[in-house]
Amino acid sequence: MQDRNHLARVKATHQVEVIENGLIDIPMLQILQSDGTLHPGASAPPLSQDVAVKILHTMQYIRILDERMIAAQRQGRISFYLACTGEEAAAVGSVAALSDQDMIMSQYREQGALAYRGYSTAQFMNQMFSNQLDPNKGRQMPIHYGDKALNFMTISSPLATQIPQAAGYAYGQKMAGNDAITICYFGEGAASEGDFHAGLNMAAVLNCPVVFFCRNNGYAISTPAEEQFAGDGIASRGIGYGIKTIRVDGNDVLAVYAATQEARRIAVEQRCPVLIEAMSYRLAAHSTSDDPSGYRSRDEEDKWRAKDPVARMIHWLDSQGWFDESQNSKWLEQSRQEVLAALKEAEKVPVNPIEDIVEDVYDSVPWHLSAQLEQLKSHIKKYPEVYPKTSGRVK
Amino acid sequence: MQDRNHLARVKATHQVEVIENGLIDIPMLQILQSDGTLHPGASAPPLSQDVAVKILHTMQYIRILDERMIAAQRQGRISFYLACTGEEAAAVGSVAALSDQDMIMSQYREQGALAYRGYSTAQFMNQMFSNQLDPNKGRQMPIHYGDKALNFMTISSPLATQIPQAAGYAYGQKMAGNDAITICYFGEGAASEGDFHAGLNMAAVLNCPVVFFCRNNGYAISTPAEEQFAGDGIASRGIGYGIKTIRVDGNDVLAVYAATQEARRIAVEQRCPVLIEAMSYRLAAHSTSDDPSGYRSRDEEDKWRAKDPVARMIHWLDSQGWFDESQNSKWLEQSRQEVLAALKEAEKVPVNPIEDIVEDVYDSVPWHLSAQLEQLKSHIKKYPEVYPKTSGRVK
Amino acid sequence: MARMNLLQAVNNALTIAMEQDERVMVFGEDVGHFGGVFRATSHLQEKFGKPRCFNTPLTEQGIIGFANGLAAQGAVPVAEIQFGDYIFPAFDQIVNETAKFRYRSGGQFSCGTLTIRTPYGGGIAGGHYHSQSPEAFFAHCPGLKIVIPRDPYQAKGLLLASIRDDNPVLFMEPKRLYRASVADVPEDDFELPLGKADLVQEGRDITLVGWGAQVEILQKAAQMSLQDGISCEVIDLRSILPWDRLMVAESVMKTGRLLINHEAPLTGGFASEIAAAIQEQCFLYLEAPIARVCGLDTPYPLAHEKEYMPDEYKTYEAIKRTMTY
Amino acid sequence: MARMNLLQAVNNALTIAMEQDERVMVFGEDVGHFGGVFRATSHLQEKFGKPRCFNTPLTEQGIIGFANGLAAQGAVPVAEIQFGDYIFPAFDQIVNETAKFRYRSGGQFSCGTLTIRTPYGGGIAGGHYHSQSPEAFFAHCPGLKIVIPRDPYQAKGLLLASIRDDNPVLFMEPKRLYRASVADVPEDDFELPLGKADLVQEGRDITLVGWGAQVEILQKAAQMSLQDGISCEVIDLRSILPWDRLMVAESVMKTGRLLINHEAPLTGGFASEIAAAIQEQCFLYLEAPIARVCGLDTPYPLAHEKEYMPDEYKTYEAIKRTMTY
Ligand SMILES: Cc1ncc(C[n+]2csc(CCOP(=O)(O)OP(=O)(O)O)c2C)c(N)n1
Ligand SMILES: Cc1ncc(C[n+]2csc(CCOP(=O)(O)OP(=O)(O)O)c2C)c(N)n1
Ligand SMILES: [Mg+2]
Ligand SMILES: [Mg+2]
Repeated sequence: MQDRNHLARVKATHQVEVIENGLIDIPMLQILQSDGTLHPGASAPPLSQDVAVKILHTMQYIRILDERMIAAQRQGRISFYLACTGEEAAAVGSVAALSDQDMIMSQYREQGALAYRGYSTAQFMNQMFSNQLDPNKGRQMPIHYGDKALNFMTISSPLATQIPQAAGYAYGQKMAGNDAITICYFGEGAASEGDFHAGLNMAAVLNCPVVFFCRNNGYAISTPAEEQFAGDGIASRGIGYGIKTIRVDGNDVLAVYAATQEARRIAVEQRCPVLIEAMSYRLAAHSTSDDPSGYRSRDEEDKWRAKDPVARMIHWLDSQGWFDESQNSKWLEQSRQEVLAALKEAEKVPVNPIEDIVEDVYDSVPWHLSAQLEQLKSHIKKYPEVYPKTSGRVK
Repeated sequence: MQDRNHLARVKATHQVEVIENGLIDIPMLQILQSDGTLHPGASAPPLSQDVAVKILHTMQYIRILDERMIAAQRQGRISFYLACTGEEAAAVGSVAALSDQDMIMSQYREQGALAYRGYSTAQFMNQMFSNQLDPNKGRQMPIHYGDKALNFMTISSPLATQIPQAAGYAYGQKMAGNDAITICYFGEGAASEGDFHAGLNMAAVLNCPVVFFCRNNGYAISTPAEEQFAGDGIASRGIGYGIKTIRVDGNDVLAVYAATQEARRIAVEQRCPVLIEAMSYRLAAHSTSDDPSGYRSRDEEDKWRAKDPVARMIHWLDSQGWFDESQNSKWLEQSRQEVLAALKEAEKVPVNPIEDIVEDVYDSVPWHLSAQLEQLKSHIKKYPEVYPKTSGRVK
Repeated sequence: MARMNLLQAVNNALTIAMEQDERVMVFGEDVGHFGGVFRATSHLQEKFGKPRCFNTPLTEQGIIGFANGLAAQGAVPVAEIQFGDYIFPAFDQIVNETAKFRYRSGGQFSCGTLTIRTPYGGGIAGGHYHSQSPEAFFAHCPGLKIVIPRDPYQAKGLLLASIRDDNPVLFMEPKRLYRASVADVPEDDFELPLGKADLVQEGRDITLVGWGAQVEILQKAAQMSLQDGISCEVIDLRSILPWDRLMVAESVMKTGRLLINHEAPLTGGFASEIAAAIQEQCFLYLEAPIARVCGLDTPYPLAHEKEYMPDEYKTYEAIKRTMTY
Repeated sequence: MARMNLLQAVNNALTIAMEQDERVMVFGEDVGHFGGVFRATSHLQEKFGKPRCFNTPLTEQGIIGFANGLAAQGAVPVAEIQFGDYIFPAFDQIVNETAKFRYRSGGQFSCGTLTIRTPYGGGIAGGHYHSQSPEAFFAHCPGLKIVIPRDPYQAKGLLLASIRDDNPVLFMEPKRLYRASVADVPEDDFELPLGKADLVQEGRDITLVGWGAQVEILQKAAQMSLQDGISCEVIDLRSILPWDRLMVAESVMKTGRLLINHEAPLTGGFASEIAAAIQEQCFLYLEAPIARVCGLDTPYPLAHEKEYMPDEYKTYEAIKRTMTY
């Protein structure tokens, strides 16, 4: 057995030194200025026109989807929705820097990542209407998307549970010998959970190729960041775990792209985790169940509205000669129509037949669940008017 | 409502900066050299002869207790024991710097702190023999001490649970308006638990006057520190939480004393947590159930044996003219006799009568537990030979 | 008397508790300035100051760990877990710590002053992470009390009793009744007893036992049964741990039949404990098997929520089956 | 055939599983080089390399979270929780994640390949943090399987089946039998079925049901009863979830009497589910109330461990009470 020395790297001092601010500054990467020009000294990451336009379109699409679905919720057509307004750059810019083989494990405010991967409007709608076309079979509340074909893990409500899972998933990818990594999104609020600590520490010790992507948007529902932690954001914790860390302006899609590209490169080449903290602001209400006017000022929101990531990207595309105002307007209008049409379509699709209620609890339906289903079916047959969603199809 | 800005202190950069080693060095405080002289530039904390001798005696006493109880376990007289050999300075030096009103919440390897507070040999023995004189009523395995009169919280086996509890306890002390604080001990292994993260973060945000004292002794049972975390020990995490942090040589009792004194001062005056990481080595086996020869070398152990904190302290006392070899030998012999005598005494004391089995589940015994007790008593009466510990006293 | 919904009753009880005992502190995710996502803690921070009513970081294990320490120190914590579905990260702190604190220390230290409030239950289109009824997970843990009110009056009286009881109490609030259930509630301080069930409705033929929002379901089913000439006795258990076996047993000795209803899945739900205990105690009185009308043994579904729920129709059918056994 | 104790049988099963499927990975606290605190994973790191058998940091919620992700990826994780008493920090990952992964994703993703091994139970002077029997906490959670072997032969066959079953399995090992129970075990690969109980001993008068280390207690009590002319049928449930109701019901229809024994506290223990289900299914066959011989409703005590345990004497007395009801 080789001798170990856990003090090998520790230096000595002979006065009581209280380390109050033991970090070197963790600066925030910014590339784009609000007017679409680059910061002095900054250079844009290598982006083709196609990719750049796809990024913009995805951000714009999500904003349309968010607006439309909030309205649909107000009209009582869906039960719940959760928008990412103001934060579109974080999810879209990051996923654009990944390979399609990379697994996405998200919190819930990353619909941009899913849209970028190719999730169709119809798919979004089927999930939100819990209808029988949803591959998740309508089992979860709206916005809990999941699509194996797109390597997008089904979302789970309990916060931060996906963080140690992402470490494990990435370990599995490494063992399987492919170059894919996992990206794991979460909020600065979720980073207070014990699972965050477990996940980051395990990923560091077990050398898991995972990019932890924290969206620090200043709030966890009503709780402001200053009541969530006392340190220098989430980035400072990465250092404590011995994880390479990048802080980025989450409203600057070029910066997010560049940071994620570098993080992915490191994760793949060095087989290790990387932490990204994207600084942004949740311009939206937490969800359709929330009203932020109870805990923050209009003024504060307006300051952030001025940092709109979509407008910033438009300015840049324009400066590249890649933006056509009228074409874009047409595209926006098309997208609105598409969303509206898909919504109406999905609304009409029924939920799964009742047999589905006992499926997927186990790999096959065990005898006791078959018995429960049979009892339920004969009950529904007796009271068809009480269970209108399924009674018409009970055999 | 006042505007908030969670980016107020963030600086910008325009190149992707991956922070790999974002910490300023967290140096380790050392005051005493192995030969008992002070490090150049170091000064000893203000210690009276009485306190200095009490510290030495407590460290020596614990070593005697540990030796004796390991032997007792081998002889089958107690079921389990856990020694702190090599780490005596950490618990004793730290508790000596506290007020008796301060609450101690420990992991399990801090018997030195308890002894320093005045826990008697008889009390140690009563706990370890689970007899009816143990104020914890013999309900837990040996070494799970607890004594309200000495402000020493009863130890709990599940690791790290005491960490958020210490934050809460300290918050209560602050609200009660007294100047007492809480000290919370734990190992570097326990610091991987989610409760560690929760406890430190909450203490930082809610300004709890608690000293978190991590004993980094290189191992968690067989798991070496390098398989426990990848960062710069536990101290580096304190920085991430915005907690003032001190690293100290855990085998240097003067350094531990000085560090804790300063930590306590800060906690009381600034109403905030402080983290101390004491670097040491678990010279003992993890417990009497463990055999370290399966996972580390003799050689490695020997290197650490040379850093014995007790010998170091003796050298220093000697240099102060406060150490009398022959008196000390006499004292050691006395202590050995005392331990031996108390052991024999405690062994003879019976366990609590059977009525005790249903006490303290609730504030008073509910009807269903009374009924279960009655049934149990009549059963014991029927089979007195099967339950020899209690049957003689069943009425 | 004032008209209050269940949320207002909870808020009113918290206000009174904080007024009367300055050691009472209320905390959890978003409970501070905002008053909680359901607004159960509205205005408490305003009235009693931030040190006594505050937001915590987002960590349930931390909230309960912190609360355990605070209780052991002598304060009176009322900790909120935002949804019952999110109580599981705190399971270790509750089951291994809260519940065993007093026992392991021989009564030297305890978490007796702790109350944990959490909304639970389905019927709000919440799917399996906003609908669970986790009472049975805790009912297997000696040292805890578990209390569930069925309406605003019960909520106020039971919550005040829970906060003042010298044992840790898990207080579960039926969230689908938060605004739906409105009743006259005394404005003054009052307590209702823990560990005692409440006889909601007398009857001769069968005893129906439930708690929380399901009591209403039992009452509806009892009403339906009346038309068949079946007279149901309805008992609200109120306390799941310790539970009032005496009242249930006495009722069953009278009626000879028992039905238990809960939203949680059948297997290992608390109905099983009631059935097991009552079949033992009332063996010679039972004229039919004890019936359990519960959730299916699946995660709580979204699209099929209505089908999943142990509603009045399923209950009514089970009553008839039991009567004609 | 080889003589093996229960630990060796577990080690042997793990070795075979790792040999046959390179996706199998074994990890947990101290399971690597050291081979686990009980040495159940001895030599696995040596044989299969560190990437496939490794120590984790000390975090149960992390171990299971990591394992869930690894399983979803397609690997076959066998995660160890060092003591059953320390599984509660992972409760959320198990109950909200492992168990619901497949359901919530409509079968797109699952943790089906996961096996969680953990030693459980008392009788080793471990007090309340090294003696708990937490099976009932998990038995209320659809989506999990729970398996408990009673001897080395069962341990090997059931563990191999658990690892290969496409559902998450909580595999609980009776630690007081680890070295105490020695038996002939086939050296080859073999599996025993999950979800099926095992008829240990036929009898006419009363059915005794238990699992794990308590099966031996039932056999001793059956032996004692023989002298009174009472013929006991002994069933080892083996799988707690889903459980073999059919075999138990058939036996009770024959004997007319049922006794269930477990170490965990009475209230809300799994015996309550068995009693509730069987009184329903076998109502007209029962000649006496179903008896439960279980731990007391207290934390697991140390000094009074012997008194606490549902031993053969208590079981024997309950058999007689049931026979003479
Ligand atoms: C374990 C758990 N606790 C509480 C909640 C309720 N909840 C849902 S979102 C949320 C705030 C999350 O904030 P953050 O992580 O910052 O993400 P953001 O909403 O800002 O994107 C809370 C408390 C939950 N879903 N899971
Ligand atoms: C929650 C929990 N998990 C596992 C254990 C088993 N266990 C007891 S001590 C120990 C190692 C602790 O190491 P460390 O915290 O470094 O303290 P040290 O023993 O080195 O003083 C382990 C894994 C436990 N007691 N509690
Ligand atoms: Mg946030
Ligand atoms: Mg250690």
